[in-house]
Amino acid sequence: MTAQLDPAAAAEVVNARHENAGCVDAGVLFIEAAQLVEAVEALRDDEATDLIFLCNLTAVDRERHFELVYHLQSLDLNHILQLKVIVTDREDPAVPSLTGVFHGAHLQEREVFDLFGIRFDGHPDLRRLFLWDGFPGYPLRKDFLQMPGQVRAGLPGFPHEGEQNAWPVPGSVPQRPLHPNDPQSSGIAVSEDEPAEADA
Amino acid sequence: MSSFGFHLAFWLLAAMTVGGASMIIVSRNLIHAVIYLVISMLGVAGLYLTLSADFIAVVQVLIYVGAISVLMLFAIMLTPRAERNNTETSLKLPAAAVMVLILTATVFVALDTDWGAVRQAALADQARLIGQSLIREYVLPFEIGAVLLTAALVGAIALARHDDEDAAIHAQSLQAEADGTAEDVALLTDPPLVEVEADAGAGEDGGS
Amino acid sequence: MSGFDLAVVLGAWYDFRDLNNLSRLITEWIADWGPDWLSSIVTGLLGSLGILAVIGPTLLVLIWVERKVIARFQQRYGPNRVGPKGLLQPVADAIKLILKEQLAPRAADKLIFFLPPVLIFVPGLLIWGVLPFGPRMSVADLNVGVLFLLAVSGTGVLVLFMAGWSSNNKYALFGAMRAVAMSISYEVPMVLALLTLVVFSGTMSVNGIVEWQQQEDVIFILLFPLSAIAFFFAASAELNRTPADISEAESEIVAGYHTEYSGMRFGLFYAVELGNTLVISAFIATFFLGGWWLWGLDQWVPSWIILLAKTGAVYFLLIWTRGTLPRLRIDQLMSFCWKALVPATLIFVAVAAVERTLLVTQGWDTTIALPIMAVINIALTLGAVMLFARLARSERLRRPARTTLVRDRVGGLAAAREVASQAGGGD
Amino acid sequence: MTSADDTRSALSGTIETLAGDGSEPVVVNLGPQHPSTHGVFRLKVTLDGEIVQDAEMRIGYLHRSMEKLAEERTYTQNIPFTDRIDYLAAMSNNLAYCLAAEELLGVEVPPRGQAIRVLFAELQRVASHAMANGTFINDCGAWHTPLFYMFRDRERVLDMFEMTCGARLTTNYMRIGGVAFDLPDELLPTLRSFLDDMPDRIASYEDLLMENEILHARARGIGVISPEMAINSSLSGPILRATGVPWDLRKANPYCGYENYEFDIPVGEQGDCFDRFLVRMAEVKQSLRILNQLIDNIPDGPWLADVPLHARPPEGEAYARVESPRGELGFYLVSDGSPAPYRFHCRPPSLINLSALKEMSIGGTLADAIVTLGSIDIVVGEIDR
Repeated sequence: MTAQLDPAAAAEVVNARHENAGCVDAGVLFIEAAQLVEAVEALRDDEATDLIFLCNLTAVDRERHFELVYHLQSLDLNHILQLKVIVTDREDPAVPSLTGVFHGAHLQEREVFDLFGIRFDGHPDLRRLFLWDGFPGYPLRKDFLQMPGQVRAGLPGFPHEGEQNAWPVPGSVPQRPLHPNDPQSSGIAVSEDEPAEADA
Repeated sequence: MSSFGFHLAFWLLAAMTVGGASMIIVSRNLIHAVIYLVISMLGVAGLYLTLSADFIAVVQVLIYVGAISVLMLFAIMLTPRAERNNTETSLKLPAAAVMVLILTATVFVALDTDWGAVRQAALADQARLIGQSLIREYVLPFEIGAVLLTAALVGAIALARHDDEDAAIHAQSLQAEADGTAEDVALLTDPPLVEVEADAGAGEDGGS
Repeated sequence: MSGFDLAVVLGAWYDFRDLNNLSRLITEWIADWGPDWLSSIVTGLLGSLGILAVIGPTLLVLIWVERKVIARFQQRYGPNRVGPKGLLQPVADAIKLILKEQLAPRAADKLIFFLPPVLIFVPGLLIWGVLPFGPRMSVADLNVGVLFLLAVSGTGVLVLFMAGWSSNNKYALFGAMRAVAMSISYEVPMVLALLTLVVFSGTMSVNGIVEWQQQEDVIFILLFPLSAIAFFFAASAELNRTPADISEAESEIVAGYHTEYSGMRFGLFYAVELGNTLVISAFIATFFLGGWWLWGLDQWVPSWIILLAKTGAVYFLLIWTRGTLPRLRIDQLMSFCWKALVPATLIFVAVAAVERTLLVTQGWDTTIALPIMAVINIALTLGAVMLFARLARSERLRRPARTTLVRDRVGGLAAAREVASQAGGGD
Repeated sequence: MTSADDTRSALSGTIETLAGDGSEPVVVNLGPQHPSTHGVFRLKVTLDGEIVQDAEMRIGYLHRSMEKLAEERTYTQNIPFTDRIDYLAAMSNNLAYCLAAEELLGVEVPPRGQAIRVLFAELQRVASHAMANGTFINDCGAWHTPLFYMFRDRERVLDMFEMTCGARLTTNYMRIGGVAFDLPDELLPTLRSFLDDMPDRIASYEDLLMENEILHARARGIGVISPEMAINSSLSGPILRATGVPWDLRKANPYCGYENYEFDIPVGEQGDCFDRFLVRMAEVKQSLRILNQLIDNIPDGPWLADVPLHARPPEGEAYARVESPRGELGFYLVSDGSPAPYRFHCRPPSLINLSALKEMSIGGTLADAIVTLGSIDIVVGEIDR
């Protein structure tokens, strides 16, 4: 049976590498965002923790802040550790990328970036994973429907409806024509105005 | 052979040959030029047929249409796109001069030949006769030709075996070393595509 | 069979044993009043029409046969809705294909794009011309028939290249390049395999080769099995059948050179592919299985029926390989061609030359010498195949195909090392 | 990890020199409409001749924003979504999700429910591996024959699904606290005849495929990945086991009473495509072993615990995972005390197994890249969700 690694023990390992990098609160290990890479590297390389397998990487929008959740697993010692990173900046949330420690973080970080808009500093190829460049907003945020330019099928409308560009839009809308001979087609472009009109 | 059918075939084939050849000159697209070249060569093969030279006609199709033109297409495809068009070059005048010389020589030879020999009955079983004369009377030129083609084949392999492949294989072995599976990847050094194509053409010529 | 007087029907137009009779009678009739050239043209036309009339319906049946046989391999029913036993399915398919829209990519090279579906028919039909359906039954019994076959089949690749290049599609271009590379490579073992027959029988006429087999009472597959194998594999490579169908490898490059062809244009490619398969089966049957001759049975059964039966057997073999084997990679196919087939067939050309010289110069009795040579050649073939199998199975392939079963150990790298060492010790 | 880093930098250096000498690399889009991408998956490969220089995947064509939709629905209403995540292993997905919800709610599943869950999870593994192996051989170029052979077995499994829950593909069978329906009377006889037939069938597949020289030539030494790299890339399931790492969540973290069944973890030796195929074949046999132990020992009793339809789990979070046919399938649920999950996250093995696709394909030929992709056994529904 996979054991839960004692967060306190893990915190000791982390703090041995860097003072006050991790703390335990209500049975959960929290890591300072700035020391994340070092901390995870320590947890991976320490023989007692041996957390060499990144099971899961995701985020939770707690409305006031973002919580990044990492599940790390040791295969030989068969224990798992959940650790969290708190990001408070909602306008431009950013955490260091784990791609240097775990190659498997590559796609999962792109997914979180795509759906939450959390930037992973140091990620070699941070682009949207599922949605196209220029998709307005980040769907898994709790305030997604208040972001501009959303499709609001079946919903009556929202307080900020009609306001333009109140929210940062990642990337630009691709204006590449589909075919060189066809200047009319403009690729898969999303107009910011159309959905509101379509609803009206 | 009655004269009408013979003349009809001759003029049609001649038109095909000369028309194809002229279109090669006119065409700007090199791929189109090769296609016209094929048409021209098919016309030549047809002319051989009207002269009852089955063997030469078939060999013309086999080598020129089936192999040489394909090799030309390959050469064109492997050339960078920018240098692929049939544009103006500074070699235009020398080329024209050479062509005029060759044409003059051909016409001269044509006028000088005794065409009466052609009116004799066609040789039966030409293939056997050609084979026998190649192996008996002309065995030395035949062998020299074979050696020349073999040398060309070896040279083509040497040219085609570019550093690119070595680099790719090197990358493979690096990956393999990193993964600890070095011996597995050694097999990827099988001959890559380009080399084999060079082989194929030369082999085709050598075989015939 | 002998219930009626054979002499009455012999040579008459309704003598179905020799389909040539009809055309010969018509030609003679024209020669009575018309000019020479007219009768030649009429002969050619009649031959082409006859061949078209035979292979057109045959193709429709063949599509049904192939689909049905493959379905049986795959434990399915195959087409069984349209017509009795699904026999009309190919007709329905053809109607569907004709009705479909003919699309052309906007950036395609228009002329060269439209030509290949038509041009591809030319070599496909020309090859039939030298195929002997019976002792006197070929449209043109050229004395360089073997060369003609190779020359004409070699030009088909040019059409494939035109199709692939003009589509302006990367899949199509890849397919065309692969088709060309394959074709010019596999032509070499094909030529060499046929060269053994030509050297041994001393004729380049296709009918001559059949007559030689008839005269010596032996079929070439017994005398030169390796040439037969090499020719079969080279032919299936030229025909783009699995395991060598890389130029239209569905899982890699979608449909290869005919990716961009839709509707009946695709249908023409498909029909020619099937027709080529049929004609190559017929030539394999002719060269290696005795063609229209079968130890005297051709006295009783029309020769062309014997040929069709043999063709069907070879065709079934082609379907069988297609239904069973995965596809090889292009570099593997190339190295198989140049490293295995070409040397082996080359050696057999030499063997054939030596044996032929012995036969001619020593004046041996062929009824005794040929069986001995057959045994020697079969032994040589087996040796060559086994040598190849030994050499080709590299270290990588010789490792056992097995997994280690782990019962009580779960873990990561340490456990993996432990398992590997135990498995290694257990060998 | 340093070795892999070195490899990558060495590889990128090579690519630069390759591109610098005037040759034109060709970029080919495999997909989103392509016979071998098993759905709408797009792989952009840069080719030098036939050699792959770079492989980049573009996904999202099947993105249905399930994680967002699930936040609006109750825990029970979310079960049908999990069917559609991995539509080739719907039972496993149901199971993983229900385990996570049960962990949140603190529900005990009755023994009969547990046994039925194991039964269907293993049947699902047989069906999914049949599909994976069949399409893998197809990607190697076989003309559908092995695929149809294996589809026969899959059909029989799906028939059993149908007689139990009425659906063949998207089963929606598991519930929080057990399973939706009891086993029908005719299921166990059907299952028994299936189990009787399967050893012969597997033997025939092994005769057809295991010693097939062409298959060896195509899949041996292709798409090789080392155990270190596999673990570092978070690969799981048959791909990880093919590298020799005996990691199976059914053993490592038994759920639903897997500790009571006797089975082995098949591991490969080299971590190439052929080993993945072998591991899947062997896993089918192990699943049949489990089913043979199970079939006579299904306990009586209730199959569903008493869980309210609009259950309100206490605030908290749960991460539950199962060994799905494709690897570690996890569900991370966060509850805020309302009847709908506050956060619903699926750890998709198909997506994460693609992490090393680029590393596995570079340097091989285009055909090898296809075989590698086929051996990873992706389900686009699960990648995109």
